[in-house]
Amino acid sequence: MTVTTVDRDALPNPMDEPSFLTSENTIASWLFTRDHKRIALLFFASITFFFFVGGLAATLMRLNLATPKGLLQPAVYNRMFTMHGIIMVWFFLIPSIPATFGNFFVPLMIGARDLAFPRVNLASWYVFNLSGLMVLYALIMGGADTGWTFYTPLSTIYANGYVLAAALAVFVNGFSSIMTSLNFVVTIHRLRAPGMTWMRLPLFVWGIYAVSVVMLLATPVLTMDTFLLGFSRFTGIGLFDPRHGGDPLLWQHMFWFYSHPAVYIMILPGMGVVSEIIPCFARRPIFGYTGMTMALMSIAILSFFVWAHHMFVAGISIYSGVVFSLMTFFVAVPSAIKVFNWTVSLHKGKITFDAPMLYALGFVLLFTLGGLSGLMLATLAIDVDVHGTYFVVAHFHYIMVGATVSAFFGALHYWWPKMTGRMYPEMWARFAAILTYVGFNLTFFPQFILGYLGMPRRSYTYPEVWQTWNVLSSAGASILAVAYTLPLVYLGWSLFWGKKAPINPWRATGLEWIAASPPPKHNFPRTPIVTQAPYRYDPEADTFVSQEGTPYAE
Amino acid sequence: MSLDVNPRRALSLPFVIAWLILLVFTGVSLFTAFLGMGVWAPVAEFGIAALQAAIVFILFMRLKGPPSLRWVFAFSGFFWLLFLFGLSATDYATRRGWPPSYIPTRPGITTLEDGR
Amino acid sequence: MPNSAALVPEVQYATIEQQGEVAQLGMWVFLVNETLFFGALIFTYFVYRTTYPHAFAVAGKDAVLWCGTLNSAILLTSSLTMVLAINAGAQDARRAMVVWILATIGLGCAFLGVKGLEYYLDFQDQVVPVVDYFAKPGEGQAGELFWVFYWIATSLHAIHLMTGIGLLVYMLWRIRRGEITSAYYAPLEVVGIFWSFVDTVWIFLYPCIYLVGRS
Amino acid sequence: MYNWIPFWPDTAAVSGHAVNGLFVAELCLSAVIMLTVVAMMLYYVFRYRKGSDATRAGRVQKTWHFEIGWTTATLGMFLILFVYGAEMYVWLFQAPRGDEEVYVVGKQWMWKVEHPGGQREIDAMHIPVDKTIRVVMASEDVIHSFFVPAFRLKHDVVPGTYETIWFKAHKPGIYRLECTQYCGLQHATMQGKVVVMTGPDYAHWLTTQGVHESMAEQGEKLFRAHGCSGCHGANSTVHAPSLNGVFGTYVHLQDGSVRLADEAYLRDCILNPRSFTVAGYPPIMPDFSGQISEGDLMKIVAYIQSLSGKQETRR
Repeated sequence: MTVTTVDRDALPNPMDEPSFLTSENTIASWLFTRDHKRIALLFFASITFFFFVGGLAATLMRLNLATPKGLLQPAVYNRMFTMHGIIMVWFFLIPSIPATFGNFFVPLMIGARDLAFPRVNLASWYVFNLSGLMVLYALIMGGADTGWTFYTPLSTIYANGYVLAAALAVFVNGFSSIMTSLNFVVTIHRLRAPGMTWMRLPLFVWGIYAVSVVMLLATPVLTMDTFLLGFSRFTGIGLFDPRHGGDPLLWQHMFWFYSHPAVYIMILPGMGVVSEIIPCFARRPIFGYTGMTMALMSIAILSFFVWAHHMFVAGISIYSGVVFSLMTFFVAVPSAIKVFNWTVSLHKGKITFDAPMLYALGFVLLFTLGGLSGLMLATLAIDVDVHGTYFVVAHFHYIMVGATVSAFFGALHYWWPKMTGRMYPEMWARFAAILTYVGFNLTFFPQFILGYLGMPRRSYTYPEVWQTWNVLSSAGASILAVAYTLPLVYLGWSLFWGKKAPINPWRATGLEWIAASPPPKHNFPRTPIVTQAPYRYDPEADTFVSQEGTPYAE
Repeated sequence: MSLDVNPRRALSLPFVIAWLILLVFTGVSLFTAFLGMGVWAPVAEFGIAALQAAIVFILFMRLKGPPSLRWVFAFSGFFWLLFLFGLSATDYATRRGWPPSYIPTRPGITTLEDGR
Repeated sequence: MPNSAALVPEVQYATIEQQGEVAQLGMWVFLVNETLFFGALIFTYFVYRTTYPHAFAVAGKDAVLWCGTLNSAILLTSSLTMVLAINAGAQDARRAMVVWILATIGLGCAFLGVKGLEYYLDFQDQVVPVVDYFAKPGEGQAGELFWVFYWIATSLHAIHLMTGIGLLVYMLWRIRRGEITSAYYAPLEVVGIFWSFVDTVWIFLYPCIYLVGRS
Repeated sequence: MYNWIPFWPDTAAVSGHAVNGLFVAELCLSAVIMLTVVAMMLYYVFRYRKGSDATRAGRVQKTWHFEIGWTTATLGMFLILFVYGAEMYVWLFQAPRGDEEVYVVGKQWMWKVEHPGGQREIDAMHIPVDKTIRVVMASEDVIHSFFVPAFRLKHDVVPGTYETIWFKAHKPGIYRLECTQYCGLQHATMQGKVVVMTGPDYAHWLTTQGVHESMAEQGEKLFRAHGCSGCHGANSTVHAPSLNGVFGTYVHLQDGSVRLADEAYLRDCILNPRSFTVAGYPPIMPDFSGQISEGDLMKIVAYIQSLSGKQETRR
């Protein structure tokens, strides 16, 4: 097959159709749009707002913990960590990659014109904003002080504060993620372009599919649980109250039945994004594509068997603890496969270090450390020692902030040219990526040590002897805050003064890089026919073949 | 796959028969409740309920035809519930301090008496 | 009979059949979520019934059995009339379809009527957990948990039933506007699937509430 | 023992050393895996960067045996640690017959500790060294968590039931006691100290607490005050099970089940007699739920325990 040396940059951007951004610019065209790309940008605006609201709460917490005396009143600190938890989990981490990049790129990557149910997709954004207003009402009126886990009987009887408003916000938010995942599952099953078989799906689409399956099967249990919590708190029935025969652990069982799969909802799309970025910037196919897809789906399935490892010391039976600990070790296996596959995907590649690649490599390292500390927590005897301390806080921040937020920023930079038609300033972006990595490690590694020393979670003060670690952590938090606001600045700048982006700036093989950037309203002039597997890069000959089958020289 | 999956759509007889079977099953379930089978009563009742649900799913919701994607979606919900019921049973069946004992049996307890 | 080619599918579908089939698939995926929603509620029932079997048996005796059984029969019949409505739609027997849909709506309202009567009898019987509850001797507080489950489950089910009735009225409106013909009756199929699912939820609630403690 | 590791926290209990050993093993295994990943990544990133002229030919095509290889290796190593951890968990969470028993009641933002001898403390627990201490814990309101970092041991205190843990301190000293389950406004200040003293110091401390009434004696007073002695007393005419020597034996209930009469069972009987009626007796005992506080409940249970002499329960 002769290699046609077609240089993508030479071809002018096929602007025969106006891009989805500029085709119609009235308020109504945005607020009542049915275009999956516009809904993605609407979601992007909402979650960025909530990211900085949650970040503000985190900054106040770290300022308070810089000194044992602290900055905030105890009541305020308790409300800050609760709202930080609720807003970051439900209003940023869960919707961040699926609702933004999933909405924008799943139809593009499978060659469809739009998602299966565009109106349901728009309704998902409105339900998300409704629950956002409810959580902001709870925050402004005073916030709840029960922790994002709402453990009973504290949350149903003893906690004052706006627990009911926060619980109902989470209840409504559940419907938004159900609608989004319903859309993805049906679209990926039924609207793929001809030739796009399951084993030719890009790994990002596999990741979004796995996330949607987990969302569909886990969210309803949380919806019922928060409904029962609100009902018990409002009417005083004894569903979780031991004085009425109820079992406080029943709330924990149903809550963690959702919340552990929920932490996989947060990490799976990140894995999908990294599986896109690493092959593209290492210019070689991903190592073990089938292994990666099976790992994604087995994480989605196994994540439902492990929830009680959050309750080892909560009073569940010893037999149950041993069973769940064993299952937790099995759920770690697919993650181990993925980490090794990513690392070996760099072997014999032609690696460049653009900002997305730096974020992706940061993801792999931080996810590995988070995963290993997770395995420590899965070991029963160690969890007895470190449950409820800062060791756990450090573990899940390594996975949620270190891995998922890095993947989110990596995806943001990787697809920014395609979404907005502008290139971002490369050196600023690399600086921000490195600053994020450094700031993150300085913030959360001391918390591992604090945790093993025995500093309990969710406490506004601590003995002086641990102040050095807390000051280090607070210093890291300020660096992290700067590193997270930097992209806001230079990406905003690039919207107006950034270089015009060519169709395929990273010379990637996905279908989304065939459409114009930014793509027209219906993505493709005619539906592409897929003939190739994804990631057909050849580092030796410096060529790559897009999924549509046209080979390109570097 | 066109919508007219089964050409016998005109026939309404099979559906009427299925409807009668469902009513009979409800009666049988009611009957078993009064038999005094003790522990086996709920097992029988929920078995019949599951059977009825299967009939409704397959016949009335057009799941007929070769097992396809719709079968997977139809029964994955129930399959996942087994994980919730089963794995939490490892705790509830073997937990030492269960059931808790703040259960007053005196009639008329309605107020939230504080144990303090 | 307008052939299906004349109908223009939404932009992201190739043919109208694909749009109909994907709509049904979407409803099936939504039912996975509904199954787990009601399944989680029945899980709390399962936990508390296995923990306090005696208390649930005593409390269960107060459930109005004849209302429950009559409601089961009504809902099963409504599933039948729903299917017959879809069959009529497929045969383009427009009048029969409208009649069967009206029958289904009637049966749904009958169910709600019997349910309302049962709620009235329960209020009489002082088994409303928070408002006015009188624990039978030997029932203990766990009996109140049974009634908490009863009120939450039946009210949630009733809300889903009302949504079903609303959808059926919307179907009637669309039939009047001629959008549902034998060429494209997918929306009616989707509402039929949802309606039969709500009936299935009641099939599982019936033994939970009415047949406990009868022996 | 591991004091050469920088910032290693103090260890003062037998279980602490076992957990230390396991944690160091996990640390080493995790360090090995982490360094492998970092080393592989740095090597590849440096050797195969864009500018380098290393050969890119001969890339591995058949990948699955690599994947199976390193996955089973990591799973195997970690499963060994799982067995080690699980076996220790079973040992940790089954409280044996204690030389000494201490009753702890978690109440919103304080720990009320009580010794069988009647000595009462708030946010402090004095215990003898080298003795197996069995702690019976109850909560009066929300879920707390009894955590002593130096003993590497914690257990949630769930309202509505008794939780028992045990430890054996081997080094005298003062160690931090914390609550690690968020329990409200002052969760952060719900702390205290565990004072481990040598035998004679502990005996001296017990005597200096100005307490003349042991818990059992206080329990006996409550036993009479609440009218229990009316039926269960020696000279009562009511047909009620006698409580002498019941502690630690197996009791046959009316619904056919058999329960070991430990603290939790006695507490259940007091609060919910109707569902724990002993076979052959009429269910006429009134329930006392909502009338007896956790502290008094423990005293009555201690009294019943004392009725059966020092006959310990066989766990």
